[in-house]
Amino acid sequence: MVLNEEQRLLHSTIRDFLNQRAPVAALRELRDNRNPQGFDSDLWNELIELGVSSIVLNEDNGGLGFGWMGLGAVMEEIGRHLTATPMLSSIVIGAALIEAADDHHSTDLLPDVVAGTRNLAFACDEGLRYNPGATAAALENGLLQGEKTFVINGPGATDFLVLARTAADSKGTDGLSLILVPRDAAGVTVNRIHSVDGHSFAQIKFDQVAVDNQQIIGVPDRAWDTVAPILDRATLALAAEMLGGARELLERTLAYLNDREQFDVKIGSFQALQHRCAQLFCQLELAQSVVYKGLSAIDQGQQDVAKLASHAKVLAIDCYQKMSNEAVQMHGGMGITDEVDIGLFLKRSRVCNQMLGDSSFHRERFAKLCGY
Amino acid sequence: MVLNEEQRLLHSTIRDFLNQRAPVAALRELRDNRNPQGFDSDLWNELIELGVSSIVLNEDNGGLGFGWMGLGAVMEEIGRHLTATPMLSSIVIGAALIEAADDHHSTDLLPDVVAGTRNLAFACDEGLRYNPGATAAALENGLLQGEKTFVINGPGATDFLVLARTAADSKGTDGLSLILVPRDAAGVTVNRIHSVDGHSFAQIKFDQVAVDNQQIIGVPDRAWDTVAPILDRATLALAAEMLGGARELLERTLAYLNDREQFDVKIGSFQALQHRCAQLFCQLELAQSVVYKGLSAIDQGQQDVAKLASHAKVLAIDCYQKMSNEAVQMHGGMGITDEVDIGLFLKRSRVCNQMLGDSSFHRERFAKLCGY
Amino acid sequence: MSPIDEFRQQARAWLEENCPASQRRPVVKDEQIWAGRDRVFATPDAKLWFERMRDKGWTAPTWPTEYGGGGLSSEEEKVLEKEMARLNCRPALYDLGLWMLGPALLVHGNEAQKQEHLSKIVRGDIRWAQGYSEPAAGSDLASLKTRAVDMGDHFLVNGTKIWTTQADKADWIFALVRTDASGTKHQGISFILIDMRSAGVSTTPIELISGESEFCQTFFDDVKVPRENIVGGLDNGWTVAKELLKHERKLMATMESIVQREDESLVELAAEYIGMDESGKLNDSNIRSRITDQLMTAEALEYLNERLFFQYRSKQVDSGLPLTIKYLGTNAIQQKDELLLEILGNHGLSWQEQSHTPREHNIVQNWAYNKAHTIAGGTSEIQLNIIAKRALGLPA
Amino acid sequence: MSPIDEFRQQARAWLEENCPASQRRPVVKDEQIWAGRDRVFATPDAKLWFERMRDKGWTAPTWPTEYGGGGLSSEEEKVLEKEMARLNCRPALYDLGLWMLGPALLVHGNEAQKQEHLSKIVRGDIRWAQGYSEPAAGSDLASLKTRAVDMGDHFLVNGTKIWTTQADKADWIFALVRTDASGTKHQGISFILIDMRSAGVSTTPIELISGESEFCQTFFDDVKVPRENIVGGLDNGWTVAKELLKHERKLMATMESIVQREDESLVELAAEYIGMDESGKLNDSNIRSRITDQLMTAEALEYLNERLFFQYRSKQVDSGLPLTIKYLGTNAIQQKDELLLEILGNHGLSWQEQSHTPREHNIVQNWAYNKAHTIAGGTSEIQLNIIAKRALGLPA
Repeated sequence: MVLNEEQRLLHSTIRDFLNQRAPVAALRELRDNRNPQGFDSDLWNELIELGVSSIVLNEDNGGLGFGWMGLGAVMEEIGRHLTATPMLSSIVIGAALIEAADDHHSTDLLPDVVAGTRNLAFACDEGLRYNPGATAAALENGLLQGEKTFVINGPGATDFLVLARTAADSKGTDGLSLILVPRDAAGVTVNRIHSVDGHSFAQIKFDQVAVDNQQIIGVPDRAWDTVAPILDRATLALAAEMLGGARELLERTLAYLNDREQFDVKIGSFQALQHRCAQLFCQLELAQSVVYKGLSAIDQGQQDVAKLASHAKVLAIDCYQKMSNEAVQMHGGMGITDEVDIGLFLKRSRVCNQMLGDSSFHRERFAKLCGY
Repeated sequence: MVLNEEQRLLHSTIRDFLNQRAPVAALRELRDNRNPQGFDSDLWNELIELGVSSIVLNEDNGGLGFGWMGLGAVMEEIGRHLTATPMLSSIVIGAALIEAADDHHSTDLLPDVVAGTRNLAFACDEGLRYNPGATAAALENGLLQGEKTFVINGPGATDFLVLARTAADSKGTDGLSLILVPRDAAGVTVNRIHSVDGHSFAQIKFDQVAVDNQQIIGVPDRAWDTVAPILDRATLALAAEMLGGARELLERTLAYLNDREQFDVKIGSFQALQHRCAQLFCQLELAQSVVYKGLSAIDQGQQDVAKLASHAKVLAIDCYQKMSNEAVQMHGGMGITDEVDIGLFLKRSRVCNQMLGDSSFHRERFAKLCGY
Repeated sequence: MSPIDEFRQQARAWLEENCPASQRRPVVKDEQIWAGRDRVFATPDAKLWFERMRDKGWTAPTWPTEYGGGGLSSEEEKVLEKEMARLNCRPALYDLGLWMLGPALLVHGNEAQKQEHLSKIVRGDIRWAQGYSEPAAGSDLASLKTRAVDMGDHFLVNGTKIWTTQADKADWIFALVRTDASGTKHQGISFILIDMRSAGVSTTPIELISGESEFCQTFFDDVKVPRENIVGGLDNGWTVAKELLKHERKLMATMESIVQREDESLVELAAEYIGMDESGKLNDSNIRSRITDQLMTAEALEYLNERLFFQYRSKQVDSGLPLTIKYLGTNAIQQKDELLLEILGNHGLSWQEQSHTPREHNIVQNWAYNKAHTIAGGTSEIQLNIIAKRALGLPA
Repeated sequence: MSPIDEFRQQARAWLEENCPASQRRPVVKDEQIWAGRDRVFATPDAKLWFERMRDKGWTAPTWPTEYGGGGLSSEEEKVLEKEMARLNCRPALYDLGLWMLGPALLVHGNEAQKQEHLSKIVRGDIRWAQGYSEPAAGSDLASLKTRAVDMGDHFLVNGTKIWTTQADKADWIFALVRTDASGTKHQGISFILIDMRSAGVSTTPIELISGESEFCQTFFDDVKVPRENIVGGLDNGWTVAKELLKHERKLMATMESIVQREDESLVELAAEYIGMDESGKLNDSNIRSRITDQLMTAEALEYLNERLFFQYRSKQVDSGLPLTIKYLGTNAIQQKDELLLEILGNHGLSWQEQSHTPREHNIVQNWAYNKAHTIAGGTSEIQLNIIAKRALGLPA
């Protein structure tokens, strides 16, 4: 549950790189220019050169052995800098799904994905909120029909990994398959969603898209067995990103409190603010401990991290939400201006809340896993 | 929603009387002597002389016209002084039930109840928590069988008003009747419960108790129509008592903060404590406003105060619970000694939480009444 | 019939007759009727409604009739408000002059100032902005540095004010300026009225996190202001400012009613976006429970306001009670905003996007905009300080 | 096999062989093995278990063997703790000397003091009390007024200490006393060891809201204390006291493990007292949701402790992290207590009553007793002050 020497080096490398190359201003530029693919390809390629896309792959596939604790450190920095990248969708979820299929796809696709020449997006959500069990998109007679929304990295993806129902009369997460659909396949329409945080999602229509068996990744009808553990890992990675954002906010707020003067003293000397900051710090470290516990559990080969993933997501949501509200409040008038970065974190936190399941979803799942 | 001239006079009369005659020390004495009936009859008779037992009766029955806002003021003082009396059980619930029956019982019993020579307890709860719809006690073939628990004022009552099932095959709150059972009737066993707050409750067994039709109060099988609105009123009265306790705690805590010195200043000058006190004050006034709204609604003849009663109880629970925890904390070491009164309020608050329905019960009821 | 009941009847009849149907629906931002030289009306009905209310003096119901006000008692005003709420009538005029400057002028202005400014406010001819905060003087307002130097017949003003609400659209601004720097911070401040058309006044909009630019930074560069524009006496501005803060409660109540009018019903929204089970319970027990929290707070706040009204009417005001309103009210709004956003799920993440409805976009924008509520007009922290000292008597 | 794995195997084998079955169940209060001249054992098994652990030095696993300790490394100690937890072994000895005084003596005591006191602590022969707080010196400990006047070969102690844990049962007390009143508050304090049998020492129990009397007020009336009983040098007591506070984390962890051992499972209790529906959900959605809050906090705290252990082991301690433990841990306990009480419904209101079970009574009593946790040993407010300054670098 602590970073080792190599992981610390990775952490500081990524931090220095992003500080230099992609401070929060980079997100502003992306937002204001309405960058069509939703991320800066040059930046992404440079990050790939630093190795981020192979961190958690098996060594056979060129994995770097930094493990999930190492990945967590990278995600933390992405959260601190609000960096828009295909990391979560194309690597943490996409590459992992391809790798898990352990068949010709691994050999054919994985190198391209890791190199960034192919860019994957996992198309799962269909309604207002994350709920894979309610998947209605279906493959029948070789034709894929359905609509996916809130697809992370959708606008920038070259291929979609579509979760769709393939077993007739199946329910919930049974009878699903994972289907690889190229963006330019006939019948695919991608609408970009500019979200409140300056990042990009997509709404995607699959209208009678022809699919052959080669496009099914992994075991047909049994996709959930593979997908579920990977989404748990991705949820932990996302939680690490969120806490990176929260930590950045705490540090920026402390700096502001140590700088701003009112009533002839630093406002950081006011006890009420001190206690609130101290409580935020406690909350952050508590949530961080769950994230580390979850990441370590993956590294130690524990298969069942479902409960830890839900636990981490709920605490990360609470922490980032509270921290961002408090950061705005303690920055006073400046906090509500677009000029200052605080509001961008505020917005990012609410977007992260919805990704891969909101608080209600994960609280419910945690309770169920604990048996009450 | 403010007290009128007469109500203010009543309020200060009761306050002066209790300050003088029954400070919190009176409860300690009751507790330490394990007073068998659970209240001080002399004190109760003196309160009756001041008129508390007739405040909310109809004028025909000797009512004093102070209304429910007036009653609220009395309950507030009872809460401030932690006074143990049969007020809630025998008057606010008991006398009201008798009066509502509007038959020979009103003429026969009401004067005795108001004079304090008869003392009523409403026997409702059967399980771990308030849930009248689950009443199992039943009257069949003229015999009452069942067990009641947590009966407020049970040890001191001369008669019980027992909620029991009289319609065969009825469910929930349908098919219930209210039965007057003298304490000394054959088959009645009363076990006293010394509760954590120094007050007294009873567990009562009714074993084949012979009951004739004359003992049924109000319309047979339809008791709930009468009982429900009276319990709503009683719930508001209880909430007024609870906020009296919370207000007393706030005042005592402020006095302590203005007195105690540490680090060479009054601890009340610490901003973190100031903000917490200010938040408690806001919470108290918010809850108080709901209680006043409910009491005024009764005074204005609005029949349906169910939603306001549940609303008031939930906020009173939250407020008293939080206030008592904070009062202990801000009194530091002294707060956890029995020598100081704070702990008695702390315990009283938890007992009040359970009386007439806990937070979960009333939150659920509020939601149902609001249609979600 | 009692006089107040008679008034109720008359007011009701008048409103029913005079308030156009289109003005009886919750107002959207673009249709608010703001005062100003260049005021514009979204619809002919809006103009009609404004003019009828103005001519009756009911844009400022309690102000004296000699200045164009309605001359109502505060009890009558309350009745009028209730009747307007009953019909869902939109406010007939929006202006900081109406809400803040006017009441202060009535107390501290001299006759000439009242004559000059009050009726223009009632008639909505002038739109006022407020110039209080400065970049380095927020909660600590008294540390303000904008100077007005006495030049005999006029003052020369230099400095900058921040958070001046739509100063780019305002005709005049009331401001606090330093006229004497020799004493303590609270001394030597004057309350001054400045025509925004004066040479040397300029404004820059501030972009907010909601994407709007409702506020400006206003700059004063050697601005000449006539001596008679000082209100309440030279170096006595802090007294006037405090008077004005008293009316903040009223302003907040008005703002709340504005918010309420634009209000989303949590329950309806949740029923629509989350759905209910066969027993009529919302499908998400977590959100259901938080809706209970929110409704209980919001409804309790209404009762608190009502209680306060009865206290005012019976002249038995608990001095601490009014102090709680802003703190509680602004928190409640934000609590609700968070819940609304969450109920929308991924539809609560829109940013001017076709894939989402205007209603959804409105919820998101309000969520971001309303973060200002606990900061503007006295932060929550300042409110708690004040409650601790004034209502609870804790030591400074 | 690595040395640590070897140790694990040996420890496990030894514990399995030597820990009687009766000592492998959660310990109830009356069966705790407290040190002392007059120590009593609830059962012969308890005596056996204590003596075996004592003889191995494992009552103080990391203390040097020359003072009777176990001589383990901190890594081995952690392994031992885990192995004991695995078998549910009860702690073999309870004593403030073991948890607090001993570690401070190891750093600040002179050789004579170590020789005199440490092995008696390990062997459980002496029960220690702590004399820090005074009626007017709580959070502001340094304002303490109990005086020790230098009489050459001895000091004469006068004053009173409050919250001395079971001082009526203690053999010795370590106390902070003022030996010089001329400097600032933190100067002129000495750390002194006092035999409770000395003439002039008396104790009065303090009744708590839980009905227990675990604490005393201790009075010193012209008590003679030999000069050699000053630890860490005259007027240097504050340094020693600070050293001692460092071990508070360990104490808290121990106390937590005590609490955990007596622990009620929220889920089991709720299932029993509230019941579940056909789908396996608790019938009360409000309590169900709060159980989630509590479990998430409590389990996260375990992970935080574990993370801290790894940080210590890899010598990469985030300096702020240990500061959070007391604040978070004590809050979590109280949050759970409230929930347990509420789950019991009206059975959570018992007061030594036959109509309720001992388990129910225990929950109620713990609820009341544990209110002390956020006050004793540094209030939550002090903890937050410390975090703000030391971990976050906010100005004093």
